[in-house]
Order: sequence, then structure tokens, then C-alpha cells
Amino acid sequence: MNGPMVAFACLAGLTLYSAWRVATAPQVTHAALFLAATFAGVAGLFFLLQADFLAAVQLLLYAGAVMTVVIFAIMLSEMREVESDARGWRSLLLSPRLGIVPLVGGVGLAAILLSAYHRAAPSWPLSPLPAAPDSTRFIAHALFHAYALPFEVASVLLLAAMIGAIILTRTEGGAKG
Amino acid sequence: MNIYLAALLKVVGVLAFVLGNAFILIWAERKISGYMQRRYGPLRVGGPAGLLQSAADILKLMAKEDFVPGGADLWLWWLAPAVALVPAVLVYLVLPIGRSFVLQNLSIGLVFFASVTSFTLIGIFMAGWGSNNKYSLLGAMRAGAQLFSYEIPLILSTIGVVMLTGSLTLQRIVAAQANVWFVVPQIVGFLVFYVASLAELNRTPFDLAEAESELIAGYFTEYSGIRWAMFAVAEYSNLFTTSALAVTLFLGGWRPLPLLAFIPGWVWFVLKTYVLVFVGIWIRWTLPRVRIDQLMDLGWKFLFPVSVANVLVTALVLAVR
Amino acid sequence: MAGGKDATPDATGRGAAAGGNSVPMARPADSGSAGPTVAAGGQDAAVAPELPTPELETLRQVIARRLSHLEPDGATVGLPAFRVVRERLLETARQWRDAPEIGLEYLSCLSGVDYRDHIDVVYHVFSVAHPGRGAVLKVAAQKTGTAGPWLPSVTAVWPGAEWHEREVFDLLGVRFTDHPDLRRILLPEGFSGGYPLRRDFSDERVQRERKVRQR
Amino acid sequence: MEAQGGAPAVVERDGRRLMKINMGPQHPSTHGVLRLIVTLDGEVVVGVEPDIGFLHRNFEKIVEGWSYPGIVPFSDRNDYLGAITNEVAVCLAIERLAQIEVPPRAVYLRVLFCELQRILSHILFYGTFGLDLGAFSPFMYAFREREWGYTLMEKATGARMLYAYNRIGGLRNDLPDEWFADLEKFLVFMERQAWPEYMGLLIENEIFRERTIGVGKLTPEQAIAWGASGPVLRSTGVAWDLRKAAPYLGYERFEFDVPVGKNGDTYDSAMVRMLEIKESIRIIRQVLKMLPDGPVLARVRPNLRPRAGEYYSRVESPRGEVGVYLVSDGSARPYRLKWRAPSFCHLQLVPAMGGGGKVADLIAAVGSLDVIMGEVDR
Repeated sequence: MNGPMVAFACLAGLTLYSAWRVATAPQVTHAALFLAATFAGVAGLFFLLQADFLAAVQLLLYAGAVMTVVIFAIMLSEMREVESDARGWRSLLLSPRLGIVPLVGGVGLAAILLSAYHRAAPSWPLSPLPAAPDSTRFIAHALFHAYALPFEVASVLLLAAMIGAIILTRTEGGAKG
Repeated sequence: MNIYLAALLKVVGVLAFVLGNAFILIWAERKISGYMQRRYGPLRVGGPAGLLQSAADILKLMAKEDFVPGGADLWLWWLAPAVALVPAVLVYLVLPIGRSFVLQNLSIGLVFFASVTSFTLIGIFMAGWGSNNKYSLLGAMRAGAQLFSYEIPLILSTIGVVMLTGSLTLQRIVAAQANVWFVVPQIVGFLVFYVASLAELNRTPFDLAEAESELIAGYFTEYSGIRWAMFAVAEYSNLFTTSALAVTLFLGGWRPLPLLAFIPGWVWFVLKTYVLVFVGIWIRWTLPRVRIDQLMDLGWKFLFPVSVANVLVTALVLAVR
Repeated sequence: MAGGKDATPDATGRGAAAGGNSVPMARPADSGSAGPTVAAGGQDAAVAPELPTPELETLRQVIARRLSHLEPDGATVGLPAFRVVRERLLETARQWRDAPEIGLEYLSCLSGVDYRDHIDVVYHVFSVAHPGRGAVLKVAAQKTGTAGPWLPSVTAVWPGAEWHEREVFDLLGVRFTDHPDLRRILLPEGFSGGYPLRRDFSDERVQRERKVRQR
Repeated sequence: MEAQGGAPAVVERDGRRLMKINMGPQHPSTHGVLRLIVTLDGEVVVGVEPDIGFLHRNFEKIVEGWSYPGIVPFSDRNDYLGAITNEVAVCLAIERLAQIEVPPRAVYLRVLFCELQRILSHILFYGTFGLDLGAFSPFMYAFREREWGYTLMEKATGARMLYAYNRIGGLRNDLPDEWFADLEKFLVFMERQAWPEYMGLLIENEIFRERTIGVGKLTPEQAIAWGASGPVLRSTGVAWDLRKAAPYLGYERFEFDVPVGKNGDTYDSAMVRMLEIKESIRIIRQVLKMLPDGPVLARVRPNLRPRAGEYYSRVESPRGEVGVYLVSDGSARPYRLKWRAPSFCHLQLVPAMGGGGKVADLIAAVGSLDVIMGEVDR
């Protein structure tokens, strides 16, 4: 058990726990904040992998910008308390908190991931790589040279999605407010 | 030396600096505002200039009751000051204080700074939501809109510097200012950065999130005692670090003025930072507060286009050269 | 108060001790003619009816000529004063505001005065366009009747009367019909102790014993 | 969010969910204990309802049991920033009914003190209005002159805020010559240094102009209909000043202008007050030139019994028209005394001024009315 392992365990625990709570938190604001914690945990994992640019971007875009948007979406939308009528067997089976189906699904997924990791593990280098001198430069190179076309296509796709969202949510007879 | 011990030392050192700095800044703000308002400011505690006023304040705040409002969202309420304080402490990691004096010379120093400070919003939102107070909620929403809007011109205004340097590493940015400080070629960027950073810091004229004449104290209306102090410490720490970043990016960092090179770099760094802090205090005690829609207009309709134009002009100049 | 409530009918302590004169002075019946009753101070009892400026004198004549249903009121010093019956209050107010040679569009003050058997509501009205003009309009709200004293609201003529009327309602208990929002204004919403500015008001609430810390 | 104070926290109107919020009675910018029940749609004020009465102390009832000389000091407490004008208003009513001739020197000194009081009140308005808009320093600068002015008042009257300086029939005491020299120094400082500083610090500031111009607009018709007076009415362009319209205390003898605004917004109302400071200085200068010698207090019997009758005296206080409706039945105590407070009428305008704007505009609108809750609630 060395330092990075401890850090990894903490970050992984934080990420997994808050991801679980995103789904199970009874209040939507709590869910949003757990989502932020998840993002932060993932950013920490990126740091551990010495992908510091990715980590920073993860924090900046997801924990910063996306979270702001999520919070605003929560505040601006018409929130109504929804009383869950799922009691009894339905909640036993399906409720994210104590449901059997999500539990089984989660455990199964974890098992699959772990077995996959075990199969693939030997091919992964376990000794630390020499730190990339400037990971930003590599990412930039990859994005703007090797994968320039997919990058641009993706951005066009996102633009189309954004315009589509605006059109879909526009109210009839001009936007009000 | 053991790296864990080194890390521990760094953390303790930063924390000590943050506290000491807040100590000095709070005293300085009270003293400066006092002189600007034709009064004396603190006088009694700790000698003729009230030097220990902050210590007395902290003692008082620690002795106060840790009041929790009824109906508060306990976890959010408890964690919010800590969440607001963490980014304020983390950013010290990358500040180039002297020629070879930086805690961690990250290659992405600038992005790290921006990303960590963007986390402050979460703390503010937690405080505003967790307090179960409508004024706090309004303050938190204002803070959210404000931080989000001004983050963009803030980051865009630094891009000109990055383009001139070709690096995100703060130490390299300082190194690139050997001949001329970037405030000269990037004067627009500097001004946009300073205005936007005042807005990010929630200081007058942009202190809408805690506008006391409208929202009492905004998101920390309900906080008292040591939790309130944590917000205050975070605020003053942010004031220092943002000014320090402005110094690093535009005012030559630890580089001395000509002929005064015998004074060590870190003194210059701190000195320049304090000058900017002073300007911030000066502005705070001079100007009235803008309104929320005027704030948004300034951010989106003025600072944002200006910073984009600054990036484009810089790129053009670089391409032509 | 040693004598109790029925010994001194007015609970503020005025009355016999205050100079032997607690007679209400301007009843609707004798308003215009005799003016107030004798003052015990030994001073000149008659109120000089003359007005300080010719413009006010003209205004008095104009009002008296045009609105013959108004009775002149003699108690007021310095301004032309008239008394109107409740039924014609709104009409009169409108005429005072709209008739160009009267033109009193500025309601300065609306007060209620309790005269035991009735409550006078007094309107002090002035003109901004013609600064020299001003007049007083009085109307009596009788306390008889099951509904208690009531008057039509003049908020339709002078919107600024809204809070003034609420205050008169709050402190004197005059109900204003057609008032947009007739609620208590100064006293707490649930106040049930009566109407404090009435002459017969006495604070019926249980006085809490004052606790003095003993040394 | 939980409901607070019994009112539902969230109300629905036209399918939108609105938030109800209590601004006051304890809030930094409600100038005392004013409670505004504000309905918000986000930052936009949908409805405002002022709720008053927290400072109600039954002034009008209490004075019915008091002798006339006792009323004068008590009237100070109504508009505690315009204490002298309150005293003058109530003295004028009593003196008129009791047919007391006030010595000329006292009349001139009353004018002087009314104007000095107006200057001090407007200075404080300047400071608090700056506070409402988030500028703290102008407040301290305002207090520099205010302290000086209050010291002057203290030297003259013995008290700093609630003077009890007017007596029925004149003033309590005459003033020594040094006092007038001090006053002259104060006026010179106000004119040469303080006034330009005020303008530069706040009024001419770009943010201040952005925040106030076009905010809380009133039309002249609205202002007259709702009984506005003083700077609030004058800011809409109506040159209505009781000192000109219905001169009392011989104001017709003095030469001064009535500053008026154009738009009826909060900027104009602040500007009108700033200009009035200058006019008041002008009047005081004229008083100092014209001040006659002689006694300052007429002989009045302590157990004063004015003749029966009623009189409505009106005085232009710093905030507007203070009216005292005095009904006397000839006894030693007033039969009825009604206090017409300008702030009371002005508060009715809050929904018209603050509705539809942002929260910050509402604060600016309430601040520009310069309400004193002491005279609203009486």
C-alpha cells in the first residue's frame, strides 16, 4: 500500500459513493452536488494518472460550468415534490435506494469490470511512466492534427444539438422570459 | 526528504500563509477604508495602529455560538464554508512566488488556477441552499450567474498572454516577461482581467451576491462565528491569489523593477500583489454597486466581446510577425 | 383612575378637571351658526371668520355660490370650511377637484375627530396649480345605526386618501365603503381593544404586572 | 423552503411560481422598522405591499391628555431628523389659535433653524441613499458634516437630535455671537468643500447615475394624486414648495429658488435635495443679514388655553409637507391633534415606484423617498 494507492482508494471511493448517491439522493439539489463530487473525484483520478490537463479541464468544465448549468436548470425549472407511490414490492425491486434490481445490476457490472481488468491487467504497465513534459501540447496535437476532422464533426454535431434544443424548448408565440 | 513530509510541510505552510494573509488583509482593509473615510479604523487592540485587531476578531468569532438556522440542510450547511475555503487554499500550489520558489510547477498552471477557482461556486451554492433562507438563496443565485458570466471573460483575457508565451506554465509566463511586462502589449487583457476578477471576487461594485442593502449578507446571511470567518478568510485569500495571478500574468511576477534587482523576487511579488489588492480595496470603498442586469450586460455585452477581440488581435499580430 | 370608567366618561383623564369644558364644540346641527362653545380660558371666544388672503375669500364665495348644498363651517381658522352631508360627499369631492375655478386636486390631510355622538372626518384640500387656494370639507359619520359610523371613500377622487382612510378606520372605527383595501394599518391586525382615538376609549387589556428586579 | 412568518413562501400566479419575501421590519435598508412584503419572480419585483405600524406609539392620543407646552418636545420624536420643523409646525398651530405674537427675532431664528435642519436632514439622506446603492464611503463623508451640524445644534439648543428648542411664543434661548461665527464657518465649508465632494463622490458617479436614472419613476399626476410633497413631488417637475406656495414664518421675505426635477426618478429626487442644500444656505445667509435684535420669547402663560377653534398649519419639512390639524375646545389640552406626515403619504407610492423593477430598484426607490418611520407610525 503506497501513497498513490491510498489516494486512488480514496478518490475511487468518493467517486463511486457520490455516483451512487446521485441516483439515490432524495433531493435533486443533493443529487446535483453529489454529481459535482463525482466530477471532482474523476478529476482527482486524472491527476493520479498524470493527465493533469484533462483533470483541470474536467474540473473547469464539468465541476465548474456544467454544474452551474445544472444548478440553474434546477432553480429555473418548475420543481414539484413528487410523492413516490412506489411502495411495497415495487420499491423493493426497483427503488434505487434499496431495490434488488439496481443492486444486482450494480454488483454484476462491478464483477464484469473487475474480471475484465484482471484479464487485461498484465498488459498494462504498472510502473509509473515518465511524466509527460507538456501533456497539453500532445492533446492539442492530437486534436488539431491527427483527429482534426472528427473534432470538427463533433463540434458541428454539438452545435446542431444546441440549436435543436433551443427550437424544441421555444414556447409558441415568441419566447417569454 | 520524504515526499509526504514535504507535502505536509507545504500544506501547513500554505495554511499558515492563508491565515496570516487574511489577518493582514482584514486589518489593512479596515485601516485603508478608515483613512478613505476620514476616520481611524482599528486603534486600540495591539499598539497604536490596532495591529492585533484581526486576532481579537478571530478570538471573538471562535467564541461565538455556532448558530444553525431551523430547517437548514445540515450537511450542506456544515460543509459549505469548507468547500468555499478549499479552492482558495489550493491555488497557492501554482503561484510562482520567486525565481525558483513555487510549490508545484504544474505545466498547466493557468488552467489549474481557473479550474480550481470555479469550484468556489459550489460552496456558495451549498451555503445559499443549505441556509433555508430566501435572501441566501437569492444571493447564491446571483453569485452563480455572476461567477459563471465572468469566468468566461476572465479566462479569455488570459489567452492573449498564453499566446505570447506559448505556455500555460506560470513560471514560464513570468520568464517571458524579462524584457517587457505583458501589461504593455496586453493592456486590454489586463483591464478585462482585473474587472472580471473583481466580479469573481464579489467585491464592490460587483458585490451583488452579498449586497447588504438588498440581501442583508447574501449567501452567508445565516452564518456566524467561525463558519462565517471561514468565508471571510476564503474571500481575502481569493483577493490575494487573484491579484497575485494578475501580477504573474501581466505585471512581471517576481521580476524586479530596473535598478532594484537586489531586493529578492518574492518581496517584489508580494509587493506588487499588495498594490493590486490596495487598488481593489480602493475601488470597493469608492463605488456604488451595480444592478444585476447591468452586471450581466457588462459581462456579456462588453467584457466578453472585448476579450474575444483581444484574442483575435493578438493572434493577428503574432501571425503577421 | 380612581373614579372608574363611569365616573369620568372619557378615559384619557380630560373632562371636568381640564377646565370644566368637555362639551363637543361643533355639532352638525349648530355648525355654521354659533361656532364653538365658550372657551374657559377667558380669551376671545368668537372665531374670526375672515380669511387671510383675498384669493381664499374668492374661493369661499365661489364654493358657496356653486355648491349650495354645503353649509359653511365656522370653527376653522384661516381656510374656507364647509360641511357636507354624507350622501353628497363624493359628488362634492369630485366637484372640488374638477371644477376649474375650484380645482382642489391635492388632498393634504384627512383626519377623523370624535365628537362622542358622531365622528367628523375632515378633508384638508389644496391646489397645486393655484397655490393660494385651499379649503376644508367636513362630513359627519353618525355613530347611531347597526353598522357603526360609515362614510363613502374618496379614494376614487383623491387616491392618496387610501392610507388616511385606513388610519381613520383603524383608530376611530369609521368604515369607508368602496375602499380598495380597508384593513388596520397602524395597530396590529388582530387588535381587538377598540378604537384608541375615540374619546371613550379605555385600554381594557390586562395590564401586565411590572417586574422590577430587587437588589 | 419553509414558510416564514405565517405567509406562504411560494405563491402561484398566472402559472408562474413566485416567491414572497419579507423585507423588514429588520432589514438594513428599510430605514427603521418598515416591512415590505415583496413578491418576487426571480429578481423582478412583481408586487410590494408596505406594512407599517411597528413604531406606533399613539402620539395623537397621548397629546390629547397633555398640556400644550408639553406637546412641542414630544413632536420632535415624529420626524426625528426634522425635529425643528416639527416643533415649528405645532407651535404655529398653537400660536395661531392662541393669538400669540412671536417676536421677530424668534421668527427669523426659526427660519434659520428650519433651514439648518433641512441641510442636516438632506446630508443624512445623501449618506443613506449611498448606502442603499452600496456605496459606504459617502455615508462617512455625510457624517462628517452632520456631526459638525449637530454640534452646532447642540451649542444652540443643548441637544443633538431632539431639541425641544421651540417654545410656544418663540424660542427657548437666544444665541451668542460666537455661535453665528461657527455657523458661518460651517456654511462656508458646506459650500466650498462638502457639496462639491458629495457631487463627485456619489451623484456624478457613472454607476450611481446608471442605478438611479429612470428608476422609480413618478409622473406629476401620480405624485399629486397620492399626496406626495417635498422633494418627491418636486422631482417630478412640480414646483410646489410651501415656503413659496403658502409662506409661513415670513418666507416670502427671502430670495431663493425651488429646484425641480424633470423625470420624477430617484436621480432627480436626490438631485433636488442636493440643490436644496444650496438654497438653504442662501436662506440662512439672508437670515443672518436681516436678523433683528430683541427678545426671542413672547410672554405666554404656562397654563395656555387657546380659544376654541381649529387650525391646520403646514410647514415644509425636509421630507415634505408636515401638517398639524389642531382642534381646540378652549381648554388647556388639545381636543384633537392630527399629524400629517409626508413619509406616510410617500410610502403609498412604493408599489408604484418599485413594482416591475429589480430588487435593487425597489431599494433605490424606497431610499429616494427618504422615509422616517417615526412620523409614519407616530
